[in-house]
Amino acid sequence: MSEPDKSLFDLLAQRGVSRRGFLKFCATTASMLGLPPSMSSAVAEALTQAARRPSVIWLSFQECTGCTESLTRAYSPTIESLIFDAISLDYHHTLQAASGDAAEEARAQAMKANYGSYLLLVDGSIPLGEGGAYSTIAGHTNLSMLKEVAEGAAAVVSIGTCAAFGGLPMANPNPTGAVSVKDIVQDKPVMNVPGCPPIPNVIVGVVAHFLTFGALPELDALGRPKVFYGDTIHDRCYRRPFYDRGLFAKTFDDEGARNGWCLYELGCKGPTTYNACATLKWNGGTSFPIQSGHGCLGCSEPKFWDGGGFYTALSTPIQPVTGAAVTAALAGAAVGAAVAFGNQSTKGKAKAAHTKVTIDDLEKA
Amino acid sequence: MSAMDLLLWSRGPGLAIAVSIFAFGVVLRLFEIYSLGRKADLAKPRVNTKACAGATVWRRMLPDMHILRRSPITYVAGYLFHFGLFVVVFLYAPHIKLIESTLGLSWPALPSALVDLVAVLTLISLVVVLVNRITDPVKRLLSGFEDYLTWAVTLLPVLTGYMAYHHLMFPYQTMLALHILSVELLLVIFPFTKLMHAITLFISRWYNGDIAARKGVQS
Amino acid sequence: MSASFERGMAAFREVMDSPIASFFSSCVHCGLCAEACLFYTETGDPKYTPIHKLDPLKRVWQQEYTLLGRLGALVGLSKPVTEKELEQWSELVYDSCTLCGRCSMVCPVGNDIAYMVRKMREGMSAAGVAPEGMIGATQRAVTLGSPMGVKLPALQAQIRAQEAETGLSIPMDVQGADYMVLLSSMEVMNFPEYIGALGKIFRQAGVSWTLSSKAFEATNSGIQIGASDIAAELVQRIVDAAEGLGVKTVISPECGHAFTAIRWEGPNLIGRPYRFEVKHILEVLEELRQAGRLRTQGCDERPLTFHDPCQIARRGGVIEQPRNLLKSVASDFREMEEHGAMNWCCGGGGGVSANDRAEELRLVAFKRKKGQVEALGVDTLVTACANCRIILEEGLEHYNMDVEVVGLTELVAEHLIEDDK
Amino acid sequence: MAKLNDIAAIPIHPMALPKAEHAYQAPAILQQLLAMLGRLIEHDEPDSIDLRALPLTEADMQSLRELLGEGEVSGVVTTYGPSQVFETGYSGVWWVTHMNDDEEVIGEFIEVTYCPEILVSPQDDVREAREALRARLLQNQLDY
Repeated sequence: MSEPDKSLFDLLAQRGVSRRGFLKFCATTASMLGLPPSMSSAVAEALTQAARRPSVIWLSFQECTGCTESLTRAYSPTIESLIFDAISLDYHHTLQAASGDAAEEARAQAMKANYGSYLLLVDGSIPLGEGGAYSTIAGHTNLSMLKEVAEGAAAVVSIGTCAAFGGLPMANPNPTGAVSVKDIVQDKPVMNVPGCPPIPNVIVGVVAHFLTFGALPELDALGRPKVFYGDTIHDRCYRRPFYDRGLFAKTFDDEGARNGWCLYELGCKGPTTYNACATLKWNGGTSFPIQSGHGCLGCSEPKFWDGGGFYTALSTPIQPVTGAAVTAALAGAAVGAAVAFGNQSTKGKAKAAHTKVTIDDLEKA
Repeated sequence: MSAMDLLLWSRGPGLAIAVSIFAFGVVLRLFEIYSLGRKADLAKPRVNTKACAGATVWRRMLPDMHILRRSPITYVAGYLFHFGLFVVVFLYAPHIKLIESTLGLSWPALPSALVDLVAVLTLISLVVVLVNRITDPVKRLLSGFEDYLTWAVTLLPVLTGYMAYHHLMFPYQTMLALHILSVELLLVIFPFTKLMHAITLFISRWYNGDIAARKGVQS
Repeated sequence: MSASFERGMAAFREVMDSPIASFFSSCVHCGLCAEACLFYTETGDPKYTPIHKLDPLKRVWQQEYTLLGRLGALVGLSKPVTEKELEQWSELVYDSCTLCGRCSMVCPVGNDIAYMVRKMREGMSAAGVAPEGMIGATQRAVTLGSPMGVKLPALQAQIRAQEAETGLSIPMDVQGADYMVLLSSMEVMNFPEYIGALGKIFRQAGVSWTLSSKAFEATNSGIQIGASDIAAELVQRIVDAAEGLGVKTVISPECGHAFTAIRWEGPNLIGRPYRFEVKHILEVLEELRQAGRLRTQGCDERPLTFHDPCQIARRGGVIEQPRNLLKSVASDFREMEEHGAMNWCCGGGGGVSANDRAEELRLVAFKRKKGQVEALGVDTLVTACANCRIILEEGLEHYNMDVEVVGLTELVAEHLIEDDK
Repeated sequence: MAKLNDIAAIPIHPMALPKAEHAYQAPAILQQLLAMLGRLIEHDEPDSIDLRALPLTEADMQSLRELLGEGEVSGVVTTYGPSQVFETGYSGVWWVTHMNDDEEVIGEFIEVTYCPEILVSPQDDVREAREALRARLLQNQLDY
């Protein structure tokens, strides 16, 4: 089990990592954390000083396991995976070998042993409808489990858009009454790592940051780590120059699409989506949606599922306005007719009151 | 309410409400204007006035050269910001996309950097227009709350659009939402303020051209 | 009944029409109309901005004919028009506006401001805030037949003098004549040679014409003061006379607003089209010249220019005719920089000349015309409006300028080829 | 659904290879390297650029590699996956690519320095080496 007296550096050394290897580890970790290369020595220092091997509990609620799938696709099995060697993943019902009562027992033990210091990772949203009956684990509703585990956590990390913002389950009409982790946990630091799923390196990165610096990284207004969610996809997109030049693909198979022009008109949500896809990329840095010719869906933003069609441009209305406008115009005509009637009557009265003006009427009495 | 909520509201219900008030107001105002009626002119006209009245609608786009010399700031800044608004509103790719999605009409866009430059010119000329309004004795006498309100409501969409494009002050989502909301504000007050001139000037010029043309004068 | 604030407000309500509503809706307060108005350009006082002169009318429109204005009035947000304001606005609507219509030509949104001032005067006169001088002129026009108090015997005396001078007989009340000639009192009293000139020209052209003893006065104070009922009464006199004599055409004299009154407003005032045509004397002369029936010889070699009377040129469409006529009898005709439809007013139109209290302001406004004349370096100013002629002469005298003012018809008559008598 | 059989007939247009004119960032990076070399010479301050933090196109990377070229030194450091290090055609400008055991790139830097740190033998390692060598000799003495 855990060896809390050993620093991460010691652990690495134990596994035969050389000093050059450690240097490499620090440089790539700094890069992954979005820190400038000059910060790699700070990372090195923090890691040699740090002596912790925190317990991590991972709860999965209304989710599709995509986030866990993503995590397991983090570069395997080398450097970053060492970070997970450095933590104690005490409960993750998808990944752990134990099941049933044994699994729940492991969770209870980990909570007891590390009360107040463990890290809670959550994926999936929490259903509140029908008393939470839509999703239960070992007879507990997601709500009660989250409340119970969050109480003893040092910090909570919402992994994926469902946990962070409600995601797909919360999308209109939200049949299960789903809410996000932050809606439930309000007395603990909660960090959101949204995305559907989040970039694996980002999941690893934020945990690495917690390990390295002993604290959550700086967060934006939506509780997301700024290092990964500080820029929009659009800002960092290699197709941005085409946007600036006004060159847009009009369909997915036209000349513009083949030339790699901007996908704005095909519904790319890059301008309003904060994430690191354009730089970190996916599948070991191979590509990301825009590079493969598809616009950004905006999956790391709240309500991305309800934000209008994926293939309609960002500047277009998300609900039709023509019908409302026509109705309003008809109402305008009706009220206008009433006003016209009033005007006619005002004018008519003035006309009726008109008595012929003679030269004696030019002066006041 | 998060920035995304605000953005979604502005792109959804907000826009529908604003466009509805705009449509309601414009139709109402046209009823108000036309319902007052106009007596048929019994004096024998010199010429058929229709073509002349139409010509006046276009001719008034151009300044009278003597007046231009007397009041260059009004004309230069006025033309600049109207022209700028036209370019920014109708030749920027995302805006064309909006028009296409609602009306089905589309045309080529200008490069964003060029539109950006025009936006700056528009903002500068709007500031000049305001300073001119405050310092020029005639304009100051004519101006009331409505004039400053409409100035601000005209400036805001350009300013917020520029700020959103350059990621100034607020995150892009917030700024974009504010940009759309500012346009919605413009739509809402449009029919009930002098902004309505964008529509009624065609009616006014027609009447003016018609009245003059009956007498044989191209106005 | 007498004039009252209530009658004035009722008149404002009554004159409101679609063009006015559209004009007020379109105004963006750009102030460019000020630059077109000689009362502003010569004084620099912003209160003379044309659209500002309409402020009370605009508020009546807003408060009574728009939904928003009505709602505003309900909750007490709007400032109602007061009697005191109308008294204040009297100077702006009467003294500092000649209805010249220059502002209507430059307004970028196309507002016909002069049209609105004319309408606003209906309410102003009904409210009893019209200037004393104009009220007096109107009363004389109705009771005596002429704003200057010129009666038939005075005309007859002038006719006899002209007959003696020209050796021609001036026809009066000739049944079935082609043309019935109207005059303005100013011509009768100040420029009777106009009558003689007409006699000579028509004799050469072989035109059958007549004057009417029942209606010789063409000027219409009702138009200027803004009392359509009175204006209609004055027009009706002419219509009755012309239709009584069975003439084909009525000729408006060299007087601007008389032409507007009889040609453009007349049918609308009496509520039906005429059974005769109305032409300005310059239109008739140009027609005769083009038909070869008006033959002239020799040229006036003095450098001269032409002052377009606003109501004849800009508001009347008679622009080319005076130029063609002038070129046929003058060799050194110079155009002012802004002329024709964009001429500058003399400052005395629209009843301002009958408005004693406006005299000082009118002479300040005259500086515009003074500058135009000086820029050309001419010593003769030709015009075609008796009112303009008097105002020009007064102005030139006031500024000690040695420039002669000549009526175009007389100038043409001077150069007629003398046929065998 | 009958159309499903025609799936082979759907034309596939491979995306054109990135063109040199799509290398938008390369010139800016070269400018940055020039400034960094200046600081190295005048203030002895090494610096580096994290290439993965920049939104570079394939064309950018390609043209950067072509523009910088390859110099006299190249080598591989093998520790937790290989790291390739080579000096570019411009002395003091090094290209460092870190890979994991699966040879996926996990970090890519251009370092402006006299010698990249990963090539330099760590002092502690040298000290340990001396001890190891000394122990080895001692062992040998015992053996003999």
